[in-house]
Amino acid sequence: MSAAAHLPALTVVVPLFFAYLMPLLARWRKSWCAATTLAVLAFTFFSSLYLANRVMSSGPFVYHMGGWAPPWGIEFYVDYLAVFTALTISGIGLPVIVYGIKDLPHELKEGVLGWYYTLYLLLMASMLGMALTNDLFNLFVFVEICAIASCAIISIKESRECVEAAFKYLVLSAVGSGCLLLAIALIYMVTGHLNFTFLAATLPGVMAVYPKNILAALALLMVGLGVKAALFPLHVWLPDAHSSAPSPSSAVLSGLVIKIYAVAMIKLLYKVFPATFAGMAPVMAMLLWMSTLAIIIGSMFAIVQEDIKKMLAYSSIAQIGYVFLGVGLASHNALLGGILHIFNHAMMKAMLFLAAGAFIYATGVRKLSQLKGIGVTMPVPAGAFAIGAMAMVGIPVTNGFWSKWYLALGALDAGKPLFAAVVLVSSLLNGIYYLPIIVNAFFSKPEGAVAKPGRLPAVMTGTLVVLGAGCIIFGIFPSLVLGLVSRATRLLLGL
Amino acid sequence: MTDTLLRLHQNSYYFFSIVLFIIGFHTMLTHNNLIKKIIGMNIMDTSIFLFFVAIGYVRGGRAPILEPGAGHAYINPLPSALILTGIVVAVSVTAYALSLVVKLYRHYGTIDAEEIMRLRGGETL
Amino acid sequence: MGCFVIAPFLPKVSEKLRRNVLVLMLCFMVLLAFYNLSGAELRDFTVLKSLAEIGLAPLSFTAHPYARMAVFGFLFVGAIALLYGLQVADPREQAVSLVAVASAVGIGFSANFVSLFFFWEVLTFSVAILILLKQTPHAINMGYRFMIFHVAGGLLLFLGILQHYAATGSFVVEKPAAGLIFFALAIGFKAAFLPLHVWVAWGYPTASFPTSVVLAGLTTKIGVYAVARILPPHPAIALMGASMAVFGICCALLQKDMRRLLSYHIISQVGYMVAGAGVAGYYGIDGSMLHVVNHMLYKALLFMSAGSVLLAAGTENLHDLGHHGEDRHVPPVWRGLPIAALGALIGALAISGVPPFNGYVSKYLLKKAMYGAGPAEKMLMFASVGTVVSFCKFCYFGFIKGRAHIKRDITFTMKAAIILASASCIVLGVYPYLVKNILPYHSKLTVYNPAGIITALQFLGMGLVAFFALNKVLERGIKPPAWMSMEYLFYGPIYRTVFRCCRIVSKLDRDLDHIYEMSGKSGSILVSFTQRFDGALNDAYEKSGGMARRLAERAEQFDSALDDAYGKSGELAKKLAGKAAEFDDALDNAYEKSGDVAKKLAGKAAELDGALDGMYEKSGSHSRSLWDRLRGRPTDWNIKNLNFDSFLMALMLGLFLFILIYYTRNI
Amino acid sequence: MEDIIVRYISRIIVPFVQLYGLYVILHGHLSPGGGFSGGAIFAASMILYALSFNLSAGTKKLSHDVSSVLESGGALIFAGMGLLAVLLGTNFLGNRAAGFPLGIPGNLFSGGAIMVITFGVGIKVASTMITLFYSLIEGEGHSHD
Repeated sequence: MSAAAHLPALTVVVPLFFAYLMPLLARWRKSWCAATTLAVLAFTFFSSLYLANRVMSSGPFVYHMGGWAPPWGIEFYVDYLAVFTALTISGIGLPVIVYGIKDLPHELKEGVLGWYYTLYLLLMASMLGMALTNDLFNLFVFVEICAIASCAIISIKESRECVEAAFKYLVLSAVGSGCLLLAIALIYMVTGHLNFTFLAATLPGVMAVYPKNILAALALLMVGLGVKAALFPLHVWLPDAHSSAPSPSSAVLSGLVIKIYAVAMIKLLYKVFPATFAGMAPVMAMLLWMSTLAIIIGSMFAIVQEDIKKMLAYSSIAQIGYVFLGVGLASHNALLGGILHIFNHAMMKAMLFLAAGAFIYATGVRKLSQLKGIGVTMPVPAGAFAIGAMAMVGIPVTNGFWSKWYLALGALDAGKPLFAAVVLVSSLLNGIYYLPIIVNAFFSKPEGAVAKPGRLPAVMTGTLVVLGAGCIIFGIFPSLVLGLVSRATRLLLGL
Repeated sequence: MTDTLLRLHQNSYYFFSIVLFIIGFHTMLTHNNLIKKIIGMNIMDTSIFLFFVAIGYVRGGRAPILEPGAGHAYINPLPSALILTGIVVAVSVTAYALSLVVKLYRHYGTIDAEEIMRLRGGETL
Repeated sequence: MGCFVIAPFLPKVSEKLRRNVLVLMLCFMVLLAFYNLSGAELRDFTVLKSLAEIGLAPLSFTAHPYARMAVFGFLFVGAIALLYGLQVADPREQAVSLVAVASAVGIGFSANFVSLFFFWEVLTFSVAILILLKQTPHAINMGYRFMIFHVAGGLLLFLGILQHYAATGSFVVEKPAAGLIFFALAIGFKAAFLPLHVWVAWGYPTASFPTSVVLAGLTTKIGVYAVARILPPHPAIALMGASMAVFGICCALLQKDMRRLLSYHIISQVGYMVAGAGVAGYYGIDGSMLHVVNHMLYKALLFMSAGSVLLAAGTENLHDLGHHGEDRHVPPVWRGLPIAALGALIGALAISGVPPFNGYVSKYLLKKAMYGAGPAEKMLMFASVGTVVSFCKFCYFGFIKGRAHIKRDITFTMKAAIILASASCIVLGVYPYLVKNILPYHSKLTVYNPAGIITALQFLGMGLVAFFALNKVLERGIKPPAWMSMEYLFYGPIYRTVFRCCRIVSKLDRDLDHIYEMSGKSGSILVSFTQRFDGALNDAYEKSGGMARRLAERAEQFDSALDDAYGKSGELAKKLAGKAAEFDDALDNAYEKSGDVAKKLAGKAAELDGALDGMYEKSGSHSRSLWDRLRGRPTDWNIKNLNFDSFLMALMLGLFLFILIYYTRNI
Repeated sequence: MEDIIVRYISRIIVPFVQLYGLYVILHGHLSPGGGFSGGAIFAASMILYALSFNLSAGTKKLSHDVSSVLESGGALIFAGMGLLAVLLGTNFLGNRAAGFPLGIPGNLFSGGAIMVITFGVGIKVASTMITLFYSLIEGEGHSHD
């Protein structure tokens, strides 16, 4: 067997391995840390690319840890959704850390830089693991690693805000994990399996005997994952956490981490819990309404914010609502739009956070009202911000358009035109809070700190250019990812 | 009545783990002291571990160690093994939370949430 | 075919090269326009075929007969407008103008809704950027509003397209099978249907003057084209058009600003076209599409002359221009700017529908189409008279009566553009057969018959009479109070309400936390209260013994006190007699004082009045501050509401469990 | 803590606790326990030592740096064994298929890679706990300065 056959495991394990190596490296060869991290992430990116290629050509396949078959061993299931998520994670994680190489020394203390790379790699590994795993308990372990790593990546800045936000996040997500574990216990109790495939086969029979157990597990799962994915009424930790963290952390947290829980939710709802059962219990309807609330109220929260990163954080709440809207509508186009939005939003939100970080890096200004004229003095970050904002509003030629298109189309397909209207109303709300920033950035006279920004390192500028170009390219040629997403959707819906 | 009590006795692990869960959650919910919050969190986690381990318990079963000539019923080792992982996770979360509390204490000189809000000035809701 | 590559890098290249490139582009545009005019066969054209793979239509273009007419206007007038601004406009403005014109052409030739929507949005943003490029705070405000407004319109279009697609499964541009209301609203945004027209007055007068010439032609005409092409004919649309015509005229008459006047006039003229498209029929469509072209020509001409006045005299306010009165030292505007004045005159005559000019042709067709259309017909007639009046105002106060020092001469290209536009106004008027190849239904263009000419002249006469009658009123200009404007009545509150809602909701988030906190406190207070009650009961038992003892002691004391009281009562009677004498004196004094008091009372009343006023004010400010408090500040990070958040989680968990178990209880 | 009784008792107890910890770690594949429990026991002994003497004595035995290096090292042993299996041509964490000697069931040296992995986990857990203890204690010290 060639090494390529082990790529599913290696994709997860290599970042994990180097995450532990990183403190040692930081001790002896400080300058190697960044390069190693980059190399590892590049490896994960190319290996997920390879996996995607293999899946597209020959269909989903499984990988058994240690060679043990499922009832005993842990299984990685490489299907379309998994490789799509893995590609998203490594594809966005790579530019973010490239940006971070220059930005992080600016925001963090000298001593913890090595640890940052450790945490980052841990985060990546756990997210990739969540994407690929086919085992309920393994999922839980990755969820926990991810939760701790993401808290740590916030609190590493050691300012009061960060520590408080991280504590809040930690406590809430620990409760969420508790719910998740309880749900796993309830499911294991009645089925005796942890593997998704076996669960899916066993659950319909079990459901007839122990309906209460399964329902309770379902509710716990929704709350547990919902609190981590910042589904609307459970979002309270998010704005503080995402706005106080260092910019690369915010980018990766807002762009990827909350999405991966949504992916986990999609896997559980569509793959594990049988479709008939999901139709019977009003899970989808609940998700639908919660996401609607998230979309509308999240945007409303964002409108009144004065801090740029806080606004972006609230906007994430609205955007995660889109993903869940797609999940809740459960029609082919809507689910496609929701899954596509995972990728699109990861790209645009990462870019927006990085652009905001660039503003803060060069001028130290965080207040929206003081960012007037930034487009004149810092054209590249402001341009990236503008592209991201356009994508958020859903203007054609940007990738955000396509997710909204499919979501709205899916809402109509599902016979619920109300939700198509929700998507569009929220686009308008997005417009209300994003457009004035752009307009003021480009067409006002710069004053104060904005007038004379510090020099932005070329690496940071380059990252923003790459991400911005990505938004446009995927806006013009959505078919680049759409094939994968569409197959993932078909598989999930059993079409 | 006796029937109910009997059932409660048979399922006492589950019942008490739920009670523990509620106690933990309540502790977390109502205390302003951050350390007490963490304690509550731990109680909650522990209750879940108890629940999980209880799933695998077989009445009268023995530890699943391969012994020559054993004809006993074994308890299911899988939940215990899983919960070991769970405990590791819980420990690391606790440790991390404690270190955060230490940092907060270093900033404010107190570990009371209300006190922290007051010290920070501004809005004391 | 119709879509040409635009040069977004124009601002970067050097001055000279830029001009040369622009001139080349203009020639190209004019060539395209005339190629189009000649009625030659245009091939269909498709780009981005990859879109078809993902269930969408590719961007494809086809030459619909309606579109050919409109596109001729866009290209030709766009070229003239760009020529006008060639020497004075900001390079960025020129670049974006090109994008705007190209996107208008793109909308015109779109064969499917996908490309239509795409260019629709491009047009919105390029026009908004054109307004924003002026960079004054006012322009930024207006441009932002314009953007939001049209993004809303675009989203409605999006929804309409989605419904249409969901119903039919095809993207081909046709009369929509579903979601008609969304189409109507979306197109209404662009075509300035009545309550949606406010953006016209935001955008056009605000932009820099070369830009407004470009703008004047584009957005609303696209709306008209879309009305004709997409909306099914309906009497309501005709009526809407007619009321737009009347409303626009009324508003225009009230304006002092030249370009604001022209902007409101756009609404009026678009009303004609919408009315024509609404009644449909051969004449309706032909007239309306021809009117699109004509109107673009003469409106561009008018905007160009207004812009010339602005450039040369530094103001475009009719009132300011008339400010110099009969001062002989200041020459009238028309003498300083003969070409602009001539252009304005020709434009005014054309827009008023006077025979040898192009406006007459299309208005004649429209009149024919509207024949027998009920109230709409009458309203259009009224609007025609109003047009004459308002353009008398425009020309008279702007060029004849208005006097100004010419600070800066208008440039060569501006003159050339004005002359070109005037010439084409006349040529199209005298020889309308030029456009017969691209007229959608090939109506007969034998418009010069005595009846038509007489009617037109009648309107002209009536208008002139009305103008001279109202001369004085119009000169002063009437500024309607702010509360009458649509923005104040309608959009302002909507915007503010949305914003306030957001604030309140975000405040709610914090307050919920607060309430939760309070409930905890009140709970604990309740508990401590019961404890205290318990203690108090204990105390009460203990105390009751002591009380009984004290009561007995008191009784004894009371007895002795009564004795004392009898002794003192004799002294009291003596003092009372003395007091009575004093009282008499005091009464006298009181009478004297009452006069003073009355005076003081009056003073007090006045004070009270003032205080009341103050109170009103204060209550106002109080309610304002209440507002402010209600709005609150955006939530800050805090660790305190952790309790609440976990509570929320528990609540959600309970809710989920309940819902799930409730709905699946009978499985 | 300057109590002489505690010092004496802990001086006596600590070696036994450590031995027990090692035993639990190494018998992870044979009896209940394993890397985590053993590591925790081992760490407890070190924490006890540092508590009953003082922090500087504790760090003299096992310095902060060493423990954090060990922390990474333990995890690296775990992951490295998994990767070794891949290099030897089986799936990740493969054991018998990778050619690790399984030995006789019940003996100490059996179970192939499991023992090494458990050992790695033990090191990791012990050093992590010690590191955490140190950093918490040091944090306390800072705030009092």
